[in-house]
Amino acid sequence: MNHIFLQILTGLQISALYMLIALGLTLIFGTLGVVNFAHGALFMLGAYFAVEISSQFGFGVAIIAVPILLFIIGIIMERGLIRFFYERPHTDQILVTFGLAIVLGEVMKTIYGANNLPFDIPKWGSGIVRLHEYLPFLEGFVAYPKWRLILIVVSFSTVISLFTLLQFTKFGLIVRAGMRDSQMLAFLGVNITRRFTIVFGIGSVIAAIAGLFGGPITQVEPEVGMHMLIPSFLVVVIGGMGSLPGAVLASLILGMSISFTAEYAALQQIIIYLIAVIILLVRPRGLMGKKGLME
Amino acid sequence: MMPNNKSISEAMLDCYQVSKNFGGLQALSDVNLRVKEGTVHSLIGPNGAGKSTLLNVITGMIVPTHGSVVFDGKPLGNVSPHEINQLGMAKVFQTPAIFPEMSLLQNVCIPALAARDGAFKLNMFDRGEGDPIESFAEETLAEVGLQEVMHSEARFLSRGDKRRLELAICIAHRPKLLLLDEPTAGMARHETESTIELLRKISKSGMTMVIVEHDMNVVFALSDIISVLAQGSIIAEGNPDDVKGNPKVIEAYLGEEQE
Amino acid sequence: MNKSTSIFSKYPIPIFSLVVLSFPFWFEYIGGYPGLDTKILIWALMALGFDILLGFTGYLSFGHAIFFGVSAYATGLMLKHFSPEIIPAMFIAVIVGTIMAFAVGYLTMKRSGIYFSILTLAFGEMLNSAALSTLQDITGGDNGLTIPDVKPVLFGIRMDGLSMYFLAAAILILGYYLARRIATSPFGLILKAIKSNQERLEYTGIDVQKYKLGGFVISAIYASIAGSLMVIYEPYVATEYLHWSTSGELVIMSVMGGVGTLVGPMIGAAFMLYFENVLSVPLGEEWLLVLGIIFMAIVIFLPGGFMEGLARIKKRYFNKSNKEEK
Amino acid sequence: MTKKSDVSKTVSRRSILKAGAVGAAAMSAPMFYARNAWAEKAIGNYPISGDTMMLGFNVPQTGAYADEGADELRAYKLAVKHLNNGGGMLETMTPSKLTGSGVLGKKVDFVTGDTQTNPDAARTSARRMIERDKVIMFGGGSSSSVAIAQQHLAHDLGIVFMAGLTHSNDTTGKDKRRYGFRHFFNAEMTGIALAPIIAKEYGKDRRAFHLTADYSWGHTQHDAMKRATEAQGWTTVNNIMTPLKSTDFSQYLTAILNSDADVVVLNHYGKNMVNSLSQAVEFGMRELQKNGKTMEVVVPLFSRLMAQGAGSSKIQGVLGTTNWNWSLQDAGSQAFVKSFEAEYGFPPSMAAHTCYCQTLLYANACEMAGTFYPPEVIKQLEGFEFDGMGNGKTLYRAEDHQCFKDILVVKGKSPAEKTGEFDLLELVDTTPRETVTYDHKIFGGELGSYEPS
Repeated sequence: MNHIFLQILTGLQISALYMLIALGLTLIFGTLGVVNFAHGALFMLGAYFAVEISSQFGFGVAIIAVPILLFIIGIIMERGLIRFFYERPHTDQILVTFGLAIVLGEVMKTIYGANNLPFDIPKWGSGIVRLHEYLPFLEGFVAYPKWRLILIVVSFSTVISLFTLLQFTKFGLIVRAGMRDSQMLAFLGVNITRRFTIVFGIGSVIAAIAGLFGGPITQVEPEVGMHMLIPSFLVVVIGGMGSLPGAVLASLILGMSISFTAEYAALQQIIIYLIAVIILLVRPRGLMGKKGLME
Repeated sequence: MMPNNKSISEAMLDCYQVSKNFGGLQALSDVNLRVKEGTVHSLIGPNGAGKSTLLNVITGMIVPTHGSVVFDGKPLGNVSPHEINQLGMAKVFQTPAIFPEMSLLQNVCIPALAARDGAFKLNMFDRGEGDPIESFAEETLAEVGLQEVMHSEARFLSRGDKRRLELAICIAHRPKLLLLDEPTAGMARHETESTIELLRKISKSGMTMVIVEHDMNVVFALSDIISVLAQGSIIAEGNPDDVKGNPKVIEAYLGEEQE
Repeated sequence: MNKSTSIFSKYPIPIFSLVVLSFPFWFEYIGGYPGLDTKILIWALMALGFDILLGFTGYLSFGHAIFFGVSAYATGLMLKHFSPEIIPAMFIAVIVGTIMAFAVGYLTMKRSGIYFSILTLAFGEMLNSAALSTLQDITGGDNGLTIPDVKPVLFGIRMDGLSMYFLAAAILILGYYLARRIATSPFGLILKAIKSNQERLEYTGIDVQKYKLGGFVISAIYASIAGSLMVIYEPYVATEYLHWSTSGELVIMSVMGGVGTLVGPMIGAAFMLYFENVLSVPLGEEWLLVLGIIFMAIVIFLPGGFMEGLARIKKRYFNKSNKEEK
Repeated sequence: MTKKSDVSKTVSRRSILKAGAVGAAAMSAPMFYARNAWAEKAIGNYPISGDTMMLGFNVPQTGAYADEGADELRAYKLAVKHLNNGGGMLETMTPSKLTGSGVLGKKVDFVTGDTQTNPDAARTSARRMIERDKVIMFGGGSSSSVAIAQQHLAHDLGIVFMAGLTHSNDTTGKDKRRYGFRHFFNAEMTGIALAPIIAKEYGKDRRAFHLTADYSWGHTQHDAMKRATEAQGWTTVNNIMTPLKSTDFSQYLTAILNSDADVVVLNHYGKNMVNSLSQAVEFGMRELQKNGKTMEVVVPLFSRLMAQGAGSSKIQGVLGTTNWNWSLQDAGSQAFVKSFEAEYGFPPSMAAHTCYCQTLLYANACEMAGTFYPPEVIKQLEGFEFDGMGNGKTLYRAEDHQCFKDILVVKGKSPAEKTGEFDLLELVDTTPRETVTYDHKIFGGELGSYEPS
């Protein structure tokens, strides 16, 4: 019982971080039709800012400041670079954002060095939670790091907030309509461009949240963005490009499979790729992908 | 139950009790369509009558819920597009489907190659230039009147010329049956007229055609037989004059207008 | 391609051969060195083959390293355990690479766009993991497959230095000649049509799936030969040969040079290796940053890569002179 | 370079150039070379033409180990400075024939390259140094796969390779080469040195769970630790191979929590180690009670840069081994640290130390041989015993080119104990050289010939 419970918890926690990064990636893709390989770099920037700000002013300030900073950076990125690529092939989008990811990583390396920056978890989040005290079905002593539990909560709250925003607000209505047919909306006189810029900003904010809460776990170093990008991108593709529920589902599948294969090294190393291959061969557009996108 | 052999030999295309259900929506119900060899057969009907669905069933894009399609004596079913094409059926799409980045000549060479070499041939070291297929393609382009611009890229053509090019792509196979999905949609008047001329010329060469069209001028100018579809069923069929006076047809169209 | 009447388009093969064969004799004057020239040719060969896939059919593979790497391992194992004679090693390597290409191509070519890219990436990463971990008794794991004291020979002639260079050059020139033949063949025409409008092609009576697989396998054979040459040039196999970054580098080279032009990706390969190994030295730690910026600039301003740049220069200067002539 | 030699280089390239250079050298310096019969044969970039001796420093400048690479480069530059002008360990090293005014009358110069921590890239970069820049020796690197790839190339081309940071047994074990030398210690020595001390600290009745980075170094480290701790009476509960690129180790740590192990051995290095250690601490593995004992974490290979990355709150009290630390008080270490600090303003890392020593050792071997002729230089290094470079009396074993010296067992300092940014490790014990010396035959491998074929 303990065993399975802990594996599930770990699976949840692994998927929580993938989910956060994949969510931004798929949101931006679904609305703007842009494959943003620099999304991992946004996560990395978020983590660096989080370290820097929380060491100066405390984690509380960082929670407010980092998303705002990343929102601004996201908007600059969209206005300054990405928007010129809406009409270009996806290959070009992938390549230019990949180039940007390299550049951002190298800039951070030049400033902070290639070594990790220690990211100490704030006092209120450190330590372990004695789960057996709360959950009677667990036998004996079962503990889990508090921070990881916080990450799970933060991640799922972000997912719920995003869904709420898209499902129940006028902004969300327009964005969703834009996801389906942006030309029509532009025809109807809706300023979809400005809203799309904001969507890019929101995607960046989610990356900031991932950086804030994931940074202490993945460590803060220039290559962390690239490391996180590939599994997150797999999540997006397995879930179906542009599908938010698909991304959530796919990250849960990947997280659980990573957790449950931990003791089988040969399988563990390829599990996420194996799942990707199987799912894509059975379902051509991932779990919830739409026809015609990215084909 | 299959149609008897006699009717197969007469018909180029035989749709037998074709039904298609899209998640509860009955797009086609028990459609019987028989296209005789050498005729121009038009499909008309109000919007949503199921014309495009029927066309897609014929080309194998959509698998019917019930019924069968027999083309040139061979039943179609679970056949991929290129196989249908190799059997001798070509389709002109509603929006011009061409190879935009390639020259007109190359556009037409491809179907000509498919007709000559089959669906696949590992001819990767054959000389492309000077291949007799090029002069054949040139002739085909001449038939549609695009010979002069054959070296320019297809994407620079006007919409009407793109259609002509697509027509050239389709007839380069010398197909037994040519399907046309609204061949004059979005065309200016003079373009429409020249297209009618062109199609008439092609049909005279003995090619069987199925045309889905809105423009009644085109339909009446070209058709030997017209079938009228409404709400997934064929409600009338006959030569142009028969159809013109058929009260059911008038009702079907008026019914649409009242909505 | 373009209708310009430059000398190159008149005599492509002789001029290409001339450049390739004279390369080692002037390369040193621009900071190059023996060994790098051979490596450039090997990568150029792979980039050339990659262009048959990406440039013609438009399929972006992130798993092309599979064929390079698998063939490199096959060659390495043959040289180590069978014979330093390269003919059997290359033969087996290309066979293994081709079989691999049929298997991977058959599964991945059913999907298109990003789904294809991800599938190829996934296969590549699985093989890389296998080489690093499960199969490390055969592959040598991350230490690489070391082949001590084996000197590859061709009919008894030792393959190193200039002899190796000319072996690679001969294969590259032949490869370029064949690639041009493919480009102008009916087969090449249909591959290009796949990129242009796959749906139309299907409704034109072409078995697109087979042509795609054909293009994929041809492209993979180029990569296999390149992988095999790499190990003959340096009897050592790094697991990086199978890593997705090798595929990624290939994509970057192709885009920098100009996708679909055959010559472009080869120029891209030369530029990448030259930059990475020669220009990077004075730049020190920042070389990757500079390369990233150059790469971005090319994607933004020159979507057709160096070849587009050349075409623009040509247009600016030669059109002027054409006018004067008229 | 003269115009004539440029032309010959262009036309004939390597082989003929070598022959030409031999002829030119023989004419210009007949006295010197005539003394040595072996000098007639050209190997690699020997004989050196001109009056500079070129060294190649191939270090990671990009990628995960770029900081270590940068520190290695600093040390190399310092070593070149000292070889040309005196200072540093030149004053403490014994025996030494180094003069502090170049080597064998030639000025020492260097070129640099980027290994990218990628064996293939490292070899291409090394080739540039060898073929174009004509280095007589090259060195550096921060991982074993890169070192092994380079020493095979070195052996093929006849250039001596003085490895930088590489800890895998393979480097001087199954993949040893005649032209490759390692000053750094290895996984086997770590096991022998560390096991008795952790057994003393934590008790002989311990159950260990290993997490091992799934690459050659990890495997040798795991193997060595397992053997050494089991010899002390420990039980090995399980071992999980973790992918090299892992950043999150929670799934493995969960497996440890689920087991009955009470010690975690992290056979990780670099960012793997920073991540796994931080996360193990986060999972409470230093406070949990298992089998009636407090759980402990052991990190076999410790480095100050890694400790810095993890932060002292994570490393406090954690035991491990290290090749060298700047806080050592012997004269050699002090001389090195002082000159390094004077130059750069902060103390050197162990990677810097090993690279510095390697350069001096090579230069000294040339002086002792009286020639740059590689086989003679190699013979001088083989079996060379020296002192005054930190770690006490050290032997370059002839059979496998591995240095044997005292091994430092260290413990992470707590935030309260440390006196500065770089003061992270506390010396717990020193395991004498005799104890860590093992039989070279256990790993197999062949050094190969003195003259490359």
